[in-house]
Amino acid sequence: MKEIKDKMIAQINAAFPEAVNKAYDGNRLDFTVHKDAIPGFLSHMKDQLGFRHLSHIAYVDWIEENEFELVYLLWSPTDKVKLFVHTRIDRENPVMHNIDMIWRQANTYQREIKEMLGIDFPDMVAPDEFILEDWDDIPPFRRDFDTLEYVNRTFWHRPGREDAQDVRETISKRSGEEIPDFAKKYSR
Amino acid sequence: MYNDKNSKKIVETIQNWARSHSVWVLAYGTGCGAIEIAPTMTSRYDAERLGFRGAATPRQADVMLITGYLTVKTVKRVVRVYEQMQSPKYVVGFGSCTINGGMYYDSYNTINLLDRYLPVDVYINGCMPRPEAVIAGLAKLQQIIREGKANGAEKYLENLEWYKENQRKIAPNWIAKAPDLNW
Amino acid sequence: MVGTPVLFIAIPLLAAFLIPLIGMVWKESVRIIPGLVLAYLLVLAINLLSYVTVNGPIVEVIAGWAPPIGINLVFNAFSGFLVTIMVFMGLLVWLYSYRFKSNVEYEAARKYFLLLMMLVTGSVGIVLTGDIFNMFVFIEITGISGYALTAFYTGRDSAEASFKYLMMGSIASVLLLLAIMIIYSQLGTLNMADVASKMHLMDPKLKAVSFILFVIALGIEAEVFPLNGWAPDAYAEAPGPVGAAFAGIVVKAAVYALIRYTYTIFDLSGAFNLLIIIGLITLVVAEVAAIRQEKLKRMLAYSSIGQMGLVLVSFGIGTKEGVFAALFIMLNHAIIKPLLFFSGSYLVYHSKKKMISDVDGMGKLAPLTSILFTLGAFAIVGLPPFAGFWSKLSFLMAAADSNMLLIIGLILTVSVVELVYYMRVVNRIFFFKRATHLLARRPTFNAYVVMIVLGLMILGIGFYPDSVSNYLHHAANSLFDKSQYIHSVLTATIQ
Amino acid sequence: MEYILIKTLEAMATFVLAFIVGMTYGGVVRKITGRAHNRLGPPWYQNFIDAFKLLSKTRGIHHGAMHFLGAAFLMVTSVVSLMIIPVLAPGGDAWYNSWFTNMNFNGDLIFLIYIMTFGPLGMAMGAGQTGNPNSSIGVTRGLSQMVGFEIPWVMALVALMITYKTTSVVDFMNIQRETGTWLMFANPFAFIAAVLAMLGMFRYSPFDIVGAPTELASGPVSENGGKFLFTMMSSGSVFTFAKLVLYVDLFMGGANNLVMLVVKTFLLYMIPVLYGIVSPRYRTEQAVRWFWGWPTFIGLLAILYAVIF
Amino acid sequence: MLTLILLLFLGGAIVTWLGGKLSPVVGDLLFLATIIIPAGMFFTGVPVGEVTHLHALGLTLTWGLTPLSYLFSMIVVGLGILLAIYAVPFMKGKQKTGAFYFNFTLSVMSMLGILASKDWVSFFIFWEIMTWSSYLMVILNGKEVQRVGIKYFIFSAIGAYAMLMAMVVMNSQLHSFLLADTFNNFQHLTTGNQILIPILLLVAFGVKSAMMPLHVWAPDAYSNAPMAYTGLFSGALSKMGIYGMVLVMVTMINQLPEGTLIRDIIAWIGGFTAAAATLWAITQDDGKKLLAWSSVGQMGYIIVGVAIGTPLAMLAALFLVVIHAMFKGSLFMVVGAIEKQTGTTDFKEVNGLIRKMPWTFISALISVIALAGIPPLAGFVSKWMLYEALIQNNNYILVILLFFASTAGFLYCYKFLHGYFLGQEEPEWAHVKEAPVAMVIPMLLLALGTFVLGTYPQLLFKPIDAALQYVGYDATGGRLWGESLLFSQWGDVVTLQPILYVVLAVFVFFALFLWFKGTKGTRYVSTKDISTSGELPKEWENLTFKVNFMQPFERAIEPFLKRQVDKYYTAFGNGMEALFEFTRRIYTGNGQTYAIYAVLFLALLLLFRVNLFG
Repeated sequence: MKEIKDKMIAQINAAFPEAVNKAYDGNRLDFTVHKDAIPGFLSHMKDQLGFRHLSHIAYVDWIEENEFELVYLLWSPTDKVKLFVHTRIDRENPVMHNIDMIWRQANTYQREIKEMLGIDFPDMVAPDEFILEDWDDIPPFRRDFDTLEYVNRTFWHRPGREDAQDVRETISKRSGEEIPDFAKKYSR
Repeated sequence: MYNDKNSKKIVETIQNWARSHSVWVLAYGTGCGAIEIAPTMTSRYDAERLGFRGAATPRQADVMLITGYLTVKTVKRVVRVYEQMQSPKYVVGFGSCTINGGMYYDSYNTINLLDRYLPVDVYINGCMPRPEAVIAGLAKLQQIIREGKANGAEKYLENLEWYKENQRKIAPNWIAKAPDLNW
Repeated sequence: MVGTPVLFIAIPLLAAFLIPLIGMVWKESVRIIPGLVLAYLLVLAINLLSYVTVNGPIVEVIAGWAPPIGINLVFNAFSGFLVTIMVFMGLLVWLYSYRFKSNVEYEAARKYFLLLMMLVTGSVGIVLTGDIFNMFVFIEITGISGYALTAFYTGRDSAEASFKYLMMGSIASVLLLLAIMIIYSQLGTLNMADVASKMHLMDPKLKAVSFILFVIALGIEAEVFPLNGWAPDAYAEAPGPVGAAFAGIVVKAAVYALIRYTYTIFDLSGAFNLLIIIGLITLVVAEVAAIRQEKLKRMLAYSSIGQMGLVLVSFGIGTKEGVFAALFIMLNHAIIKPLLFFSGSYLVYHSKKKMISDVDGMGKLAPLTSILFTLGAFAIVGLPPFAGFWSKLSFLMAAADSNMLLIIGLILTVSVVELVYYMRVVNRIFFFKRATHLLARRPTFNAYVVMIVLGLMILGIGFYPDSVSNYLHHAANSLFDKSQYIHSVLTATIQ
Repeated sequence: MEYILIKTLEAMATFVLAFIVGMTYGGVVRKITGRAHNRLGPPWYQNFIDAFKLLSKTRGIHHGAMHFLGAAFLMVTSVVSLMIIPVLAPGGDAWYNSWFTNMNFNGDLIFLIYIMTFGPLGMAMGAGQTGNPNSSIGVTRGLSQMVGFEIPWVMALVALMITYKTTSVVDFMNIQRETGTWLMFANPFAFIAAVLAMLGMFRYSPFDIVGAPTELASGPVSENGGKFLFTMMSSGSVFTFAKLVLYVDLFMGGANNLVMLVVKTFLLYMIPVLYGIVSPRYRTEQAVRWFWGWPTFIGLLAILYAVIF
Repeated sequence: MLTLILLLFLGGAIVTWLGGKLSPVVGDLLFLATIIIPAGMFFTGVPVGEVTHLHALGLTLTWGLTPLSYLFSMIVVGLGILLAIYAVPFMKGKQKTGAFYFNFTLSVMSMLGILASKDWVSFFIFWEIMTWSSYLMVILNGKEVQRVGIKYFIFSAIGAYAMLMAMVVMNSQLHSFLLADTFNNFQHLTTGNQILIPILLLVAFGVKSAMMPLHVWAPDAYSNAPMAYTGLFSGALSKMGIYGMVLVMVTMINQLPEGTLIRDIIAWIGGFTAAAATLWAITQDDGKKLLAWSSVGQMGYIIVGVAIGTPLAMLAALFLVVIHAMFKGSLFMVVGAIEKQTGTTDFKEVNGLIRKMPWTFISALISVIALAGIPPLAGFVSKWMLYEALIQNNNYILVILLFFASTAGFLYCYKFLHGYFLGQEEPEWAHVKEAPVAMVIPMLLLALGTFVLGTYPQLLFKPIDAALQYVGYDATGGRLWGESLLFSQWGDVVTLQPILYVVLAVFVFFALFLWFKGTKGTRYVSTKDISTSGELPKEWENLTFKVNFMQPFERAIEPFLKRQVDKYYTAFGNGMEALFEFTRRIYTGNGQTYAIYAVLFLALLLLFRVNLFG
């Protein structure tokens, strides 16, 4: 496994010198790529290195760094190696390259990301609404979205549930953890 | 004689009796509670002996079972199906999610109070209610039908504006786009 | 009587010589004189024909020597009928081509009309003459003017076609001379009636050989398979009216000669079978070849050959009904085929290659021409109520009377093929989108007149076949009355 | 006039009888199915309650005129078939016998075969106008299956016709009465073929491809509720009874009184019902081909038997 | 009088054509006048039995009506008038109106001519006029001209030439072209010809009536012709084949010792035609094609009836001839109206027209019920008689085949109605309006005709009986049919009137019950409001079930569908073309080769001189 991984890292570094590798154990490879290089990088991975399968596109809201992160999870059925491709997107201008022509299933993930995080994928097939119908607030998976406030505003509570507490304070008290300030501000 | 109050009342009584003993269920599997319907209807608990029977489409059904939490996306479908059913029609809410939101009370996309959107005749508490509880709830429904108190459909019609407003609150565009189902 | 048969040869020949002379003085006369001549001949022919149907054949002795020594012309119901058709066709061809090359050059027109007159002269001579060698001469006249007309468009293709025609024609001449030699050496006479009366004296072997030579020599002119290789090229390369003239005039004459030899002169028992066999092969091969053609005129040419095959089969039946049917087919062919040639050449007028596909969508651009072409196509495949049907019916009746069921079946099968290729063209004319940007050429007034006259004749014969059947019956009878032919010729005196 | 009036009344009596018996059979079948599933099952009169409940629905919808006419067409088939088939044998001894032998127009079999398809086609029109794709799919499946089972069914009938030189049900019943032999014994192959065809005719499993609740949402009736469903339900009951009576008349000598009628029809009805309880569902083409297999072969045997003997 | 009528048609055709050039309205009016005036004269002025003689080419053409041809001419003229009325609005705004009117008129004329012909020559002449005028109709729209048109013409020509051959052979032996003479003196023919001639004639008539191996032209030709003509094409023109077949069957085959065998073969061919065409109709996705195949199938029933030839079978067949003309004419008009109003006839494109074109739907519904043979409409009468006749004539397996065809016929009946009228009402077709009155009334009239004849078939049985008596059957009135009664020799009886009354009573009762029970609570909802598990279909989503409509059934009959007669013909045609191409290469274009041919031919003739000339 080690040899395969080394060989692959060498190949990837040769093809994409700017891609940053991060070492992991097991069958995991990890690269960070600039967002503009993503389509070329992924199609290279698919066509040349045998990562034929896109498992998922994970997404993270790094609100502190004012960035979104997308992680493309690739799988090579022949070499049994998984490849994590990280990329960062500016939070103020969330536009990402569309890759649904490389993997058709990417379309589903991108629609979800578009709805939940508000990242736009130009030229995507069927950019319709997906899970959230008639959503007119900010995308709900952004960390600056206040769920409880939204619920209070939109739905009703049955009388008798006012005692619902924020459990994090209890937990933090019990385990002695500090709650960061930004977390208090943005998210519960 | 036909318009006579007493004879009307007699007819009404017989009709309610028939309605209560022939309840066709539209088991709309909105949430996890749908798993409890299978044992309820089949050999173990056998709701058919009480006159309950599955109906394939809303046109034929009398009662709609809301089996668990409703997301905003689902509630639109539920309302549409409810409006396609033919009066007299009843709604049974399963589990705490339909009562007060249950464990999803603070989720941004599940509703908390079902009766703001649809008239609910019987609630069955529990998370999830066991088939015994379901049978008990259905028996209660039979009872109120027999007593003529299961008038959810009329309530819905009378307070249509209120219901519609609540529905529009969570799905502003959809209600506007829907064809003329509302009556 | 308003004239004598000799006028049929003398007047056009004279006109042919006079055309260049008068043309020096008055250029338009080149176009007018042939018309006048042919019109006169037509009137004459009709008069004589109605005379002979009543009074029996006219035998004209020429140059003062009585038969069997001298040359004689025989105008009986059979030959007279053919002469009438041919002259009529000549007149139509003239009318159609009256404006031929009118605004281009005078020289070409002069040549054209001169050669046309020669062609008519030769063909009419073949039919009228009562002398074998004289017939040879007329065949040569026809042939030479035919070669020249084929090569009229002085291009490579025309020259090639003309050369093929010339080559085959030469073979025909050689064989014909050979046959004449054999007959003369055996019987010492070349008068047809005389030869016919003395035929039993001839050595059977030589008789057969000379007949075969005649068949092949005349078969080349009559476009019999496999001697007709020249014909499609000549039809395709010659000017439009010339193709019509070949189909309507020359071939008729050659077939007449073949029939005259078969029926009157030789008394060979197998001759009829031979006619049927070569007729059938010609018919089948020609129709089959026609269906695969891509050029319109070639297709029409092969169709023409096929019709001649049918005529030969019909003559080969050997009964009066058969001859009647054959004559009827010839008559119809003489009417319909020129119509097809005329209208067809207008349909592909502007096209370089004259392909069938060039007629696509012509029905909208040139409706009248297209309808006339369609009329001709319907008629020639024998769809009622048009002219072709009656000839086909009478042929089939004749064949059935002789119990030739297989031949009927074969011919009807071939008719299906014929129908297919004509219908393909008709479909293209009316129901296809115009693929090229070529415009339709509007026919000249004369051409319209000719085509409409032909179309009306098709309809007329179709709706009222009795209008011609009387002449046909007389003609058929006269062909069968061999003894009367011999008697009338041999007893003819100088008038 | 009086005659017609009496006839009409008798016809109504027949209809009521058919309705009651058919509905009861429906309930009993549900009960039997429930017992076979190791359940209690609904009471035997459950179908009556269901029908009455459907009738007392206060609101309903329709998709157009054909929606009404479709249900009416369906009822025409049931009622006219019932009118044509003699419910009780003409020679019976019970006092009410004359009520149920009426209006049979000699019960011509070819006429029956055709009038029996009238309703399904009309119903199909109604189903089509609802615009529900499930309805149309169900209809095409039903028609396909009809083409399937019609072959052995007609073969069985033709076998009977050529033996006894008649196409009239009444004649068949008379023949059976005179000879004393039921036709199911006289031509067993015909009976077997007819019974196999009957499996498809009653649309129990494995031939319940029309309704197919799990995939087609009850098929043609999916847009019908209330009075429409009531009409279809009662029509189905009457039609079931009519078909059973036809089988009894043809193969089991008819019935002389109501008790015999009920016994015979019930026994016959149990064949498709019991077979259906233990069967899964065929796909349409499997069903059609099944009918063109052994049942058709047995039908051929029946015809051969009829021709030879 | 007949001559005058035919001449009026002919002249009218030309005048209409020319008049249409002046102005469309003049053309329309002239067309109507051309059809209606001679048709009226035909009904009023031509008694059965009147004979006209004409002479041509030494042959006597004899024209006159017989009771049999009077029956068929009723179809021609009746359908002709109705279709003419229908055609005027149908052709409005279309191209080639003049050609349409011309060929339509000529078709009607030629069919009347065929029926009026008492001798083979005029029979053949009119037959061919009918062929080419219908051919020009088939290719009128310019679609698939070479494939469909040529196919039609080849088959027509094969049929026509078979007839031509038969008639000249008969003439050569019997010295008469008169139909009556050839039939009466049939025994005087030689034995070989006694077999040959009926077979040739059966081929000729089989082509026109689309008998099984000769049917391949029919579906394409029917569906390719303008719909205003196809009704005539399928309803009347193909019946000319049946007319001829009746004559041949009754007069010639009956006199043959092998007649029974030939009859059985033809009956089986008819049965296969019915079954196979029905199965093919089921697979079609275009209404025109579906009806075309259905027509072929119905002709199969008729052929079976004619071939069986018992009085009952003949009654059934001739009844079906008339009925088929009525309901199929109406159905083709329906398709034409839909094509006119929507621009397409594809089931997969158009749907939900029932509320937009209610009258069209009603006529389609009635006609389809008649087509399916369901009582109390007229289709049932013929079906009943046909089955009774078959069973009583010991054709047991054949009757099963026909039952199968008839039952499978329900599938395409439903497919037709569902395809156009039922299903989702799409906004795409919201603009569609009911067809013009002049188009609706003819189709409604025809449909109602089937309704009336279903209960009062004696209206039609009387002329049929006269026709049958003319060709030599005993009178059947009272024996096989009565006032609203059908009998068979076994004593089976169907009384039609009580059935109608019961059906109507039950139907009206329950329709009213459904209508008045809870009227206030019942409201109309659009077809968009269906139980779709709560999902609201998008605007562009069409929920109608149209694609692979009969797929389960098609899967069941898959082995059959793999075999197409058409394929074999195409292979044969391609082989012939290759052979022709090979033959054509004899003409090499090289002068030397031609010279060699001449020399070789000379050598050959000299070689076989002795064989030729002895």
